[in-house]
Amino acid sequence: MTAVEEVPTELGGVAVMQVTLRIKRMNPEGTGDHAPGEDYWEEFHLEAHATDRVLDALHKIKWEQDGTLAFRRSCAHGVCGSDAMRINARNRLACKTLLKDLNPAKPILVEPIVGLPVEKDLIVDMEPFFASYRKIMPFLMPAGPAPERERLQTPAQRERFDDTTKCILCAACTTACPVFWTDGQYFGPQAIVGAHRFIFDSRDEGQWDRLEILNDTAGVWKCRTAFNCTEACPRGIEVTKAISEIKHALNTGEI
Amino acid sequence: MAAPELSHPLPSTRKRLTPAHRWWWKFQRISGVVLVVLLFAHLFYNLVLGDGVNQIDFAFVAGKWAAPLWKWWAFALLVLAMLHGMNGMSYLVGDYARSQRTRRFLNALLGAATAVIVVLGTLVIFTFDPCPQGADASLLPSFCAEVGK
Amino acid sequence: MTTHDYDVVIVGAGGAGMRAALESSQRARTAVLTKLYPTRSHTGAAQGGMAAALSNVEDDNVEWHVFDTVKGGDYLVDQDAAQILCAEAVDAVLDLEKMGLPFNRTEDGHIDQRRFGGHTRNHGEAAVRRACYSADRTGHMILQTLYQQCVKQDVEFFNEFYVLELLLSEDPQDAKPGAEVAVAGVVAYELATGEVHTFRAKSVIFATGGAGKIFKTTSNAHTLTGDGMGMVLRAGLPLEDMEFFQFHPTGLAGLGILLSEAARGEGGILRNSTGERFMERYAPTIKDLAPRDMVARAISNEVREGRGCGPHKDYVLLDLTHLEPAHIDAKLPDITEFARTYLGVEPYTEPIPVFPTAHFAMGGIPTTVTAQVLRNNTDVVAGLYAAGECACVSVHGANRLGTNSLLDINVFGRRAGIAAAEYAAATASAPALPPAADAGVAGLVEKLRSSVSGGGTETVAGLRREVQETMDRNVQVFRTSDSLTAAAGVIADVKARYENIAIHDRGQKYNTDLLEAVELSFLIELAEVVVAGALARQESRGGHYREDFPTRDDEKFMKHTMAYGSPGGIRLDYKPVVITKYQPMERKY
Amino acid sequence: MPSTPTLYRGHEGMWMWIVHRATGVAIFFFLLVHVLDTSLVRLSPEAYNQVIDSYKTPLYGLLEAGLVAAIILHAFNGLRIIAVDRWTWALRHQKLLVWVVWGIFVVLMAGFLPRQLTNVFGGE
Ligand SMILES: Cc1cc2nc3c(=O)[nH]c(=O)nc-3n(C[C@H](O)[C@H](O)[C@H](O)COP(=O)(O)OP(=O)(O)OC[C@H]3O[C@@H](n4cnc5c(N)ncnc54)[C@H](O)[C@@H]3O)c2cc1C
Ligand code: HEM
Ligand code: SF4
Ligand code: F3S
Ligand code: FES
Repeated sequence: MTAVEEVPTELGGVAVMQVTLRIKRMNPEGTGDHAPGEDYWEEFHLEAHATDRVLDALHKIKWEQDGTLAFRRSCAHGVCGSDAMRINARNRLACKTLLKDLNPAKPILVEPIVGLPVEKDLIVDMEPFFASYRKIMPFLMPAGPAPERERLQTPAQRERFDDTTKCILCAACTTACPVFWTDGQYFGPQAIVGAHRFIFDSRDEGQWDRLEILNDTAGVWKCRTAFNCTEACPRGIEVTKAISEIKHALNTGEI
Repeated sequence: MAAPELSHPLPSTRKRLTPAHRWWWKFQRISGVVLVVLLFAHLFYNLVLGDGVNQIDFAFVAGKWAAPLWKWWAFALLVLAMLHGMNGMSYLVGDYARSQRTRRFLNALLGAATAVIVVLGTLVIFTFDPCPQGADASLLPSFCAEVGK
Repeated sequence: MTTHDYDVVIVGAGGAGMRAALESSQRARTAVLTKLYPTRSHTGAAQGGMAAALSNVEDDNVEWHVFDTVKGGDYLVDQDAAQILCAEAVDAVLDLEKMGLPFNRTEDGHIDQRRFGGHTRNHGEAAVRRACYSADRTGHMILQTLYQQCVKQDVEFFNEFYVLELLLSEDPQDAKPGAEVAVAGVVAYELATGEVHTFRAKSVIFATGGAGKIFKTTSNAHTLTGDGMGMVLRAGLPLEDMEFFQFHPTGLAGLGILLSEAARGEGGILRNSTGERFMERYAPTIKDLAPRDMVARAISNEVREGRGCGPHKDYVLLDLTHLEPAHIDAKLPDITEFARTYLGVEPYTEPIPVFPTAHFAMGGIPTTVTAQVLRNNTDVVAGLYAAGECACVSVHGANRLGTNSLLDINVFGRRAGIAAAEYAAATASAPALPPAADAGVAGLVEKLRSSVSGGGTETVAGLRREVQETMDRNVQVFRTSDSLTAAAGVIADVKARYENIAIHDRGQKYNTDLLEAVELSFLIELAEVVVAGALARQESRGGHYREDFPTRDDEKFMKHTMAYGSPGGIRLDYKPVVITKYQPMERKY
Repeated sequence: MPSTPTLYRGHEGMWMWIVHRATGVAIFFFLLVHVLDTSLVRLSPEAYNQVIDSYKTPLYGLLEAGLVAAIILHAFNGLRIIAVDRWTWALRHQKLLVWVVWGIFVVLMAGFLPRQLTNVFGGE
């Protein structure tokens, strides 16, 4: 397949190249050629800069070739969590994946994240994902009456849960987890990350309520340390480590 | 620990953490470590020492189990491997069975199979007679000849 | 059509919307309508910090903060509002901490603070540590924390509902001064189904955020299309001070992605192609930490005068290489990762290419200090509130100080939530909806859908690009009568051609194609307002710099612009600035 | 017809999860059979030897080698999982440990396979 030829022209100092995106499509209302709900692959050819992100390429397609292509996005720089998708068979944010970091000699595969119901093209129903997040009671449960000024916390105590505060709820981790794919019963790594953020916060007193929930059938014990979550997390959160720390807390009673 | 202040009541979860999953998770790891020792010694003895696979026959087994160490070794291997395997398989059931009913059915089946195998195996190991009456002497371990006298 | 009935409807679930929801939902039946999942809102992109004179690390007080805000805003700030903003700042920060926000801490466990542009000790003596922060993701933490509290309080969200029209009891342009005009509700389009919903409400709060997408190079999200401001304008209400748009000095060159001022607060230095620390020439006292408008102009000027870097000499460098890598990792982890990901630059060892990027709308929907929306210089619309970036209280005047916006959304978001709920409690029922209340939106949507087969020739992307490019070229850091006239011409042309637009997707479900077309219509109208205000303001003040009128003219222009939509184009009026303590002085740093 | 998604291009951790699962199941089923056939020792030496002899074919010898391979992989990867759950160092270096597991596997198989194959194919 000769999807790409490096065109020798330079534009603003950046090489222009031909890329092919092969996108998994699904239109709930059907199109001329496809029944409602049927999914199919469609190829688009376009000209792009090496420094473009996959999101730029999707925009180019939507804006110049096929306006019906549906996907979510907002911030375009990896902080809002809208555009997790499976790109070349791995979960990533479209806005954080540069075309030059993918093999441009082959078509770039783009499909929705797996394990949540597909609504249209790359858009999935995020509700089950957020429902798991809400289940772990993701809010501070402080002890005692609020002090007049701030609750004190040392830099070391603050550092203890820093990693998991970075989560942007993009679902890249949960939908990369092979255990989550099996039956969707598993809360998934994100919910554990969400709980970890509070369990290890020195100001929080709701640890045992959350640990109880994570001790459930659908909780941490379902994790088989496959590490797909950690590898997929666009925020670089050590997800498996957070899960492991929860298991340890459950086993030893120490936080 | 003070009760959390909540604007609306949440399900109370103040009871003790249920230990089942946790216990099995730990068991899986502890049994794993022990199994490494038990299993590799077993394999080494049977497949590498002496004539390897070819040596295995009634006489070989009987000779081995004449020693109480190997008897207990086999027993520990049996129990730990079966429990470990059972729990491992029930992880798969939990992952792949779609409904609660199938899950319950398959787990029951697993439990039953494990029980049968463990009981059967235990009986065999401990009621086993290395020199059964009337058996062809050439098939028996050499020490039977002396016992018979 | 589905009709819903609520006491309070909040449009937008960013920082301002959710802060309002936390107050309102405790007091009244509240619905939050948002076109994005709450956690996708652009508040989450804010990096540097939130200002409050906590005095946790050094001496500070509310008065200094007020002074800096007023001076930073080039005296166009309403000083009564600034007083409230700074006085309530301390509680706003402490409230967030109590909700669980993980601020960085001092060694003794208090909320840590750092320096930020324009925030000074004792009326300009030296930079002061006033910004409360959480690494370089303060906005992320605020957005997450507020959302978490909304989960706790079971706030009712309508996610991916695009509000497209504001319903009032009567046309404010026909109402006499003093007569009552009240809010009736909003009409929303549900992304998932394409269904049009009418929400009847006693109070409505707009918290729809900024409009950075009128520019091409911007730190703003694709979704920041100024819908709230656009709807208000269409409803016959004014917009205030729209010509004041902040250009942040340090966007990643060519991309516009923001590198927080915190980078300079932590010691980063701007350099031109000769390696010179050029801010020493422009602001000898506080150098790189001068207010944004000055730094942005300084950078543009360096580039214009040929001291830019790179093959096209079109950017300057932000130098962090003298900082300890460990310090960078602790304080600026995200923005340095942006530099690595998007430009392939390693900030430990290489300076980062930067150029000003369109960042923040100082102007917006005019409100009182209780967040009530004004329909002219004196009358409010009963039951209608606005807060956050879409509103103009005005605490930012002609130029916002960094970290004052996260403060703004919390202080005035809270005020809006309380006021709206109290108003709803005191009101027997919302005004009756006009017959076929949803006809406007339904008609708009149908018209666009029929354009699929109707043979329109203009594309959304094409028109949008034209607007954005002309805004970048002509209405950016430096403006002249000529450049603004040119922009006005392009916008008028695009506006006419919009009538002939065609979209691709005629579907009902997840039709983002259609919504981009609607968003574009808001962008065009807002660009028109910005340019009209900028043309008329023949002076230079804060973020608005006219090369043909390079000085501030307090005589003629110490007043807020009030822009109204009208069939003949934008009609401009002016409103006095509230001055209490601080008489305008020359702004020097 | 919903088509299947692409095969996820996970990293070492995911592939080892699959290996661990597959080998675990294989060993489990072998164990069931193995206990049953060993139980024949209780019946009579003839019965046992007959069954064991029927196993002494090259095919079965290879299967047995496969079983040993599975046990080695499962056992050492099991130790890796235990280490990963237990020590942060191992968690952070889990990929390295995957290659250690394969290293051990190669070494042990190199020791065992010749012995097994000569026993199986070497004849009497
Ligand atoms: C990159 C960046 C960094 C910044 N850093 C700082 C900083 O360090 N300190 C500081 O003080 N300020 C900072 N700011 C400014 C500040 O973050 C914003 O001004 C502020 O967050 C705006 O909040 P908001 O609630 O008004 O709007 P947003 O957070 O933008 O929320 C807008 C909401 O409105 C909704 N909405 C919009 N249109 C519609 C519609 N038609 N129908 C329904 N819902 C709609 C959206 O869904 C969204 O929920 C920064 C801004 C940017 C862009
Ligand atoms: C030789 C030493 C062994 C070790 C060190 C070992 C270790 C482990 C460990 C740690 C797990 C848990 C994996 C997890 O939670 O992610 C596991 C799972 C499992 N083990 Fe073993 N095991 C050994 C032997 C066996 C044997 C003999 C059997 C078969 C009877 C077996 C069958 C299984 C099965 C089926 C699983 C479940 C796999 C899964 O959930 O993916 N194991 N093993
Ligand atoms: S943990 Fe990482 S991958 Fe998972 S939702 Fe949060 S940010 Fe996304
Ligand atoms: S991918 Fe899944 S199995 Fe555990 S380590 Fe991550 S949650
Ligand atoms: S668009 Fe916000 S994370 Fe990609």
